[in-house]
Amino acid sequence: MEFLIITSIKLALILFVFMTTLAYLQWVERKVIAHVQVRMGPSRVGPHGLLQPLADVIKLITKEGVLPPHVNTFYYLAAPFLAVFFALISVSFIPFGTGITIPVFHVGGATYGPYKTMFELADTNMGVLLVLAISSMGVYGIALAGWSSNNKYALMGGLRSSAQMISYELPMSLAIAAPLLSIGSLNLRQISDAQAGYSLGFIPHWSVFAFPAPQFFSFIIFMIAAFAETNRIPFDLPEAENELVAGFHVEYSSMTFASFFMAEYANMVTVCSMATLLFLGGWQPLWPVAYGSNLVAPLILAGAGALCVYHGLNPARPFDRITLPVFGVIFFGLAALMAFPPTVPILMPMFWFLAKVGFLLFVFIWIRATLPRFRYDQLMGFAWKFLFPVALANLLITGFLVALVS
Amino acid sequence: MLSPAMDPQVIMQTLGKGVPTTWYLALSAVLFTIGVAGFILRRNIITVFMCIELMLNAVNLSFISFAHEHRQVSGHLFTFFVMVVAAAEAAVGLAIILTVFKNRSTLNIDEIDSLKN
Amino acid sequence: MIPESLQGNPMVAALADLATFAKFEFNELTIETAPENIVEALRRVKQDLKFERLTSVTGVDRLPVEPRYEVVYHLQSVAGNSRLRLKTRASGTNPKVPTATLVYRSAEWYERETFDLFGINFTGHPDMRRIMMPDGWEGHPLRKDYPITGARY
Amino acid sequence: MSNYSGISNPTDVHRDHQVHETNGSGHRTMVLNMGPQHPSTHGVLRLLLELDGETIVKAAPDIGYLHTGIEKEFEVKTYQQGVTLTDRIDYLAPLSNNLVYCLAAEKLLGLEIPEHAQWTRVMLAEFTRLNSHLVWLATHAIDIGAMSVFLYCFREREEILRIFEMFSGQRMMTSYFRIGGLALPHPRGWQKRVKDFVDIFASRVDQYEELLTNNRIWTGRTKGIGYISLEDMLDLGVTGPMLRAAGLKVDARKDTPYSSYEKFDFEVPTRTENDVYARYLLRVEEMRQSHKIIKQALEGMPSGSHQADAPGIVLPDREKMKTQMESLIYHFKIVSEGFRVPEGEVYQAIESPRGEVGCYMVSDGTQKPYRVHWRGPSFGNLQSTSKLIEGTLIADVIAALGSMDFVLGDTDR
Amino acid sequence: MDLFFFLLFAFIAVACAVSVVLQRHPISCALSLVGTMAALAVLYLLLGAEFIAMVQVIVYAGAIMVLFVFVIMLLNAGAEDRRGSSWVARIAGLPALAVLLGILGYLMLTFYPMIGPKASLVHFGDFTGGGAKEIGTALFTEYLLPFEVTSILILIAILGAIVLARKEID
Repeated sequence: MEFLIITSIKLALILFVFMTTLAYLQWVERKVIAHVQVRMGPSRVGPHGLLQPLADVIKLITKEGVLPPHVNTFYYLAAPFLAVFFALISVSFIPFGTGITIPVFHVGGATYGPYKTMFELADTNMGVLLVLAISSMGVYGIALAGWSSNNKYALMGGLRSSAQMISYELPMSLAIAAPLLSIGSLNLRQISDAQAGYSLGFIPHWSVFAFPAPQFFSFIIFMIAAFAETNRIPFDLPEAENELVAGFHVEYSSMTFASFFMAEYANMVTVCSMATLLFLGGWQPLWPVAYGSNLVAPLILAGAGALCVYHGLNPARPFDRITLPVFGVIFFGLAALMAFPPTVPILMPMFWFLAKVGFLLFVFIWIRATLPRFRYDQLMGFAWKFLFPVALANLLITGFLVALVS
Repeated sequence: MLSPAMDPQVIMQTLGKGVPTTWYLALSAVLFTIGVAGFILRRNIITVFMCIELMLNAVNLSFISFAHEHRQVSGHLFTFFVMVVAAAEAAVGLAIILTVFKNRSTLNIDEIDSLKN
Repeated sequence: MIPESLQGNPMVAALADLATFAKFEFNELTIETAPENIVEALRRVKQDLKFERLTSVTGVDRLPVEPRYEVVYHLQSVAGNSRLRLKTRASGTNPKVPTATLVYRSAEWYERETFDLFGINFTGHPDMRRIMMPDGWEGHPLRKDYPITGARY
Repeated sequence: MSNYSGISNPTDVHRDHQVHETNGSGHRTMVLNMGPQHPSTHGVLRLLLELDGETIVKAAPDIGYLHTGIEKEFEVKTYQQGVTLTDRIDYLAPLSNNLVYCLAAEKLLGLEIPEHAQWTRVMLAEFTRLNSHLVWLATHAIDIGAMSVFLYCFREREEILRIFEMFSGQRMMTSYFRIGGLALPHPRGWQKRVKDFVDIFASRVDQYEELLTNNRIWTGRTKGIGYISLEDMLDLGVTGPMLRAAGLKVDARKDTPYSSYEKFDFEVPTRTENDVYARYLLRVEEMRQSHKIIKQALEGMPSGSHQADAPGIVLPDREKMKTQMESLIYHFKIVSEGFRVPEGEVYQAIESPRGEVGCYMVSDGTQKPYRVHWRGPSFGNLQSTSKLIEGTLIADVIAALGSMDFVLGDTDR
Repeated sequence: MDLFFFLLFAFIAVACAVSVVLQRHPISCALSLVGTMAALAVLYLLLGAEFIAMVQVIVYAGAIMVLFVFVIMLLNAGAEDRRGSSWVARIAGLPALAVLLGILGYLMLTFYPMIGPKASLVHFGDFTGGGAKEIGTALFTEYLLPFEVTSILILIAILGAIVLARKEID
C-alpha cells in the first residue's frame, strides 16, 4: 500500500517536473539559439519571455486540430500518441539522484515510516536494455505519422526516419555495450554507483576516463547516434523543413503537432540522461568532496544571484529593476538550500546529475545553431561506413583491455 | 486429460499460486495455429511473411515455457537463435520481396507463379 | 537594303545572302532576314561567327504596319566580346516563325514567352504552350490591341 | 488509400504536362509537386519532380506564378516613371535594374552623365550586389540547414538597407538612379556610414567563411553537386556567377564597361569546379571584390553634380525652379508629360548579381517607351534547372537550386 | 496476480494475432504483429526470461518489424484483395488446421496436465536464470559453436540482402 502511495507521489512529481522541463527546454533552446545568432529570443511574454512556454501551450491547446480528409484517421491520431507514450515511458527508468529517507513521523495516533525511496520510478536490473527497447519502439510514432498523413513529403519523412533510426540504433547499442563491459551491470543505479571514486585522487572513475579502457570514443559515438535518434540537426532529415517542408508532421496541427515536439524533447532528455549515467558518472561529482566539490553548486547559484542583483541595480530595461532582483533572491535561496547540511546529501547528487544532463542538452542546442544538415545518403553512409565499424572496433578493444586486466 | 475429480476450490487455490505451464503451451499452440491459418489464407506476400514470424514467435513462447519448466537457460538460447535467424530471414526475405515487387509490380503470391509449368 | 557602310562588316558579310536589311545604330548591329531564313542565319551566326549565346528572344508589335510582328533575337559572343541583333517579321493574321530551339536550346523558354505574350507561333517548337499566363488565358497581353485596363480577369 | 504513384493527389491535377509515370522501364515512380509554396523554391517556383525513391528522374520547372505584366506596364508610363517598375522586377537587386534601365534610356538620348553620379552608381550597384549575395548566402545556408548564417548575413544586409534608405529614403524599392543621373544629391554624413560598413565587412565575410567553407557537412553537401557542363550552360542561356564558376571569365563590368567601371581596380573571380561549392566560393569572393570597389568609390568619389546637364530631361533644382521661369516650365513639362526620346532601339546589358540583366528598349519618338523587353538573368538561369538536378537526390535539388540564385520576380516579371 | 497478467497479455497476444490474419492492410497487420510481440515480451518476463524479453522488443518489435513497416511504406502496398484467396486452402486448410490444433493439444495434455495439483506452476520470480549474465555465460561456453554458426548465417544474410538489392540497380 505504502509502495503505491509513494510511487503515486513520485509519479505526480516527476510528471509535473518533467513536463515543465520539456516546456522550458523549448524556451532555453530558443534563448540559446537567439543569443548565438545575435538576437534576443522570446522576450515579450513575462520577464525575459519566461512565460512564453505557457503561452505556447495555451496557444497549441486552443488551436483547432485539423483532421485532414485524406488521412488514415486511426493511425493519424494514434501516431502522436505513440510517439509521446514511448518518449515519456522511458523516463521512468532514469535514476536522477541517490535516495531519500523520510524519517518516522506521527499523524494522530498512528506512526508512519521510516520510508526510504529512490529517485526513479522503476528500478530494474534491465534498465539499460529497457530504455533501449522503448526508444527503439519510438520510431513507430514517426513512421506511422508519415505514412498515415497520406502526403508525399510526410511519407518520405517517415521512410527516412525509420531507416535512420534502425541504422543508428546499432552503433548506439555498441557504444552502450562498451562501458557495460567494465561495469558489468545493466542496472542504471549500479552503473552510476560503479563510477564512483577517483584515480590518483582527482581523476574521476567515470566511464569516459575509466581505467583500463577509457570510453571516450564510445561516448562520442553515443552522442552522435543520439543526435540521429532524436532527429536533431545535423540529422534532422525526417523533418528537414527545407526539403520535406516539415516531413512526417506536415499534416499535423494543434496538440497533435505539439506532441511530436514533446516527444522530441523528451527523447533528448532521455538520451542525455543515458549518456550521463553511462559515461559521465551519473551523479558522481567532477572532483572529490574533499576538495570542495560540494561548494560548486552553492557558489554557482550564489554567483548567478549576485549577477542578477547587479543587473537589477543597473537595469537595461525598466522592467528589469523588479524582475532581476527577484531572480537573484530565488538563486540565493537555492544556493542556501544547496549549502544547508541536511539537504546536501540529497541535493548534491541531483545537482551533479542535472548539471551534466543540462550541459549535454546545451550541446544539442549549440550544435543545432551551428551545423548544416546531412544528406540522406551521407547520413546512412556515415552510420554504416564510419560509425558502425568504429563502434565495433571500440567494443573489441574495450573487451580486450578488460579481459587483459581482469 | 482433465482429471474427473477436479474440485473448483482446488483449481482456484492452484491458480492463486501461479499459472500452469500448460496454459503457456496452449497459448503457444493457439498462436501457432493462427499463424498457419494466416499463412494459408493470406495472399499478400508481406502478410504471409508476417504470419511466418508469428509462428516463430509462438514456438519461442513454448521454448521459454519449457525453459521455465526445466529451470534451464537452454530454452532462452534457442529463442535467441531463432530471433537471430528471424532477423536474417527478414533481411533476405524483404530484399527478395523488394526485388520481386520491382520486377513484377505485385505482391500477390498467386500472381508470382513463373516457376509453375 | 544593306547600307554601304556595313558592306565590309564580317557579320553582315557572312549573312549577306540572307539579310534583307541591316543597320548600325547606337553601336549595335541589327540584321534582318526573312522568317524562313532565320534558322539558317542563326546557325551561321552560331557556327561561323562563334556567337555562343542566345541572350533573348522577344517580339515587338508594330500594330498598323504589316507584317505586324518583329521577332528579335539578341546574341552574344563571349569569345569575340560582341553582340548582335537578328530580326525577322511575322504577319498579323497568322504569325508564324520557325523555331530557334534546334540551334540554341535556350530559345525554348524565350519562344514560349513570346508565344504567350504576343501569340507568335514558333513552328517546330517542342513544347509550345503558355509560360507566364495561366493556361486558360485568352488573348496575348503584349499585343498593342490588348487593353491595358478592363474586366479581363 | 490514395495511390502515391502518378498524380493522384488533388493538388497535382492541374498543369501536369511534362511529368508522368515512366512505367515502361518497370520502375514505379512518384511525382512530387514541389512548390509553388515550398520553403526552398525561394518564392513561387513550382517544380514537378518525378522520383524513383529519393532520386530525381525528371524535373520540370513551372514558372509564371508571379507574372505581373511589367513589360506591358512600361508602355503606358513615361520613361522616368518606368524606373520605379524596375525595382519590382528583381526585388533583391533593385539598383542594378534601375541602372540598366537608365543606361538604356540614356543611350537612346545620348546623355553624358557626370563622373560623380557615375561613381555613385557604381558604389550603390556594388552595394546591391552585396545585398543580393548576402540574401543568397543566407537562404542557401538555411536551405542546407545552417541556420545561424542566415541571421549573420541579414545583420549585414540590414546595414546595407540602412545605407540605401539614407541615400534614397527607401530600403528596398529605391528607384535612386534616374535617367540623367541620381534622384537626389548625396545625404549628409554618408561617408561615415559607408566607411563604418566598409571597415567591418571584410571581417564579417571571414565569419561566414569560418562557419561554412571548411565545414565537412557543408562541403559534403555542396562539393560535386549541381554539375552542368559549360557547353550546356551557354546553350541554355545561363549567365553570371554560374558561368564564372565553370571557368568562363564573362562579366559585363570588364567586357563592356559601363558607368565608369573601367576606372575601378577589381578582379573577376572564376573557378573551374563548376559545382555548388564553387559557386559558393565564387560569390563569397565576389563579395570581397565588391567590398574593394566600394572602398575605392568611397575614397575616390569625385565631386560634381549628381545630374546631367540636360534641362529638358532632368528635373531642375528646387532653388532654380522657384527663381527661374524657364526651370519652372521644364519642371512642369517633365512632370506632366515626360520627355521625348529619339526613335531607335537599344539593348543594354549589365552585370547584375545574378548575371546578365538586359534591357531592350524600343522608342518610337514619343514620351513613352514603345516596347521594353527585360532580359532577366533568373529566367535564363532557371532554364537549366532540369539539366542541373536530374539524376540527383532531393536534398541536392535544394542545394542546386540555391546555387542558381534566382529571384522569381525577375523570372516572371 | 500471475493469472491476471497471464490472461491479460495472452488475450492481447491472441487478439493481435487474429488481427494479423484478418486485417486487410499490411500496415495494420504489421502493427498487430508488433502488439503480439510486445504481449509475448511481457509473458517472457513472467516466465523469468528478462533478457529475452528485452531482446524480443529490441530486435523483433524494434528492428525487424520496423523493417517490415519500412518495406510496406516503401512499396506503398495497398489493402489486399479478398477474392484472391484460394478455395483449396479454405476447404482443405481449415480442417487441417483444426486437426493440427487438436494434435498439439493432445500431445500437450498427455505430457502435462492442464490443471490440478500435479501441474507445474509458473510464478513470477520463481526462475531467475534468464538474466544477461546467465545467457551470456551459456552462449559463450556451451553454445559457442551454434553462436558462431549463426553469426556466419547473419553474414551470409547480409551479403544476400545486399546482392539482391544491388542487382536491381544495375
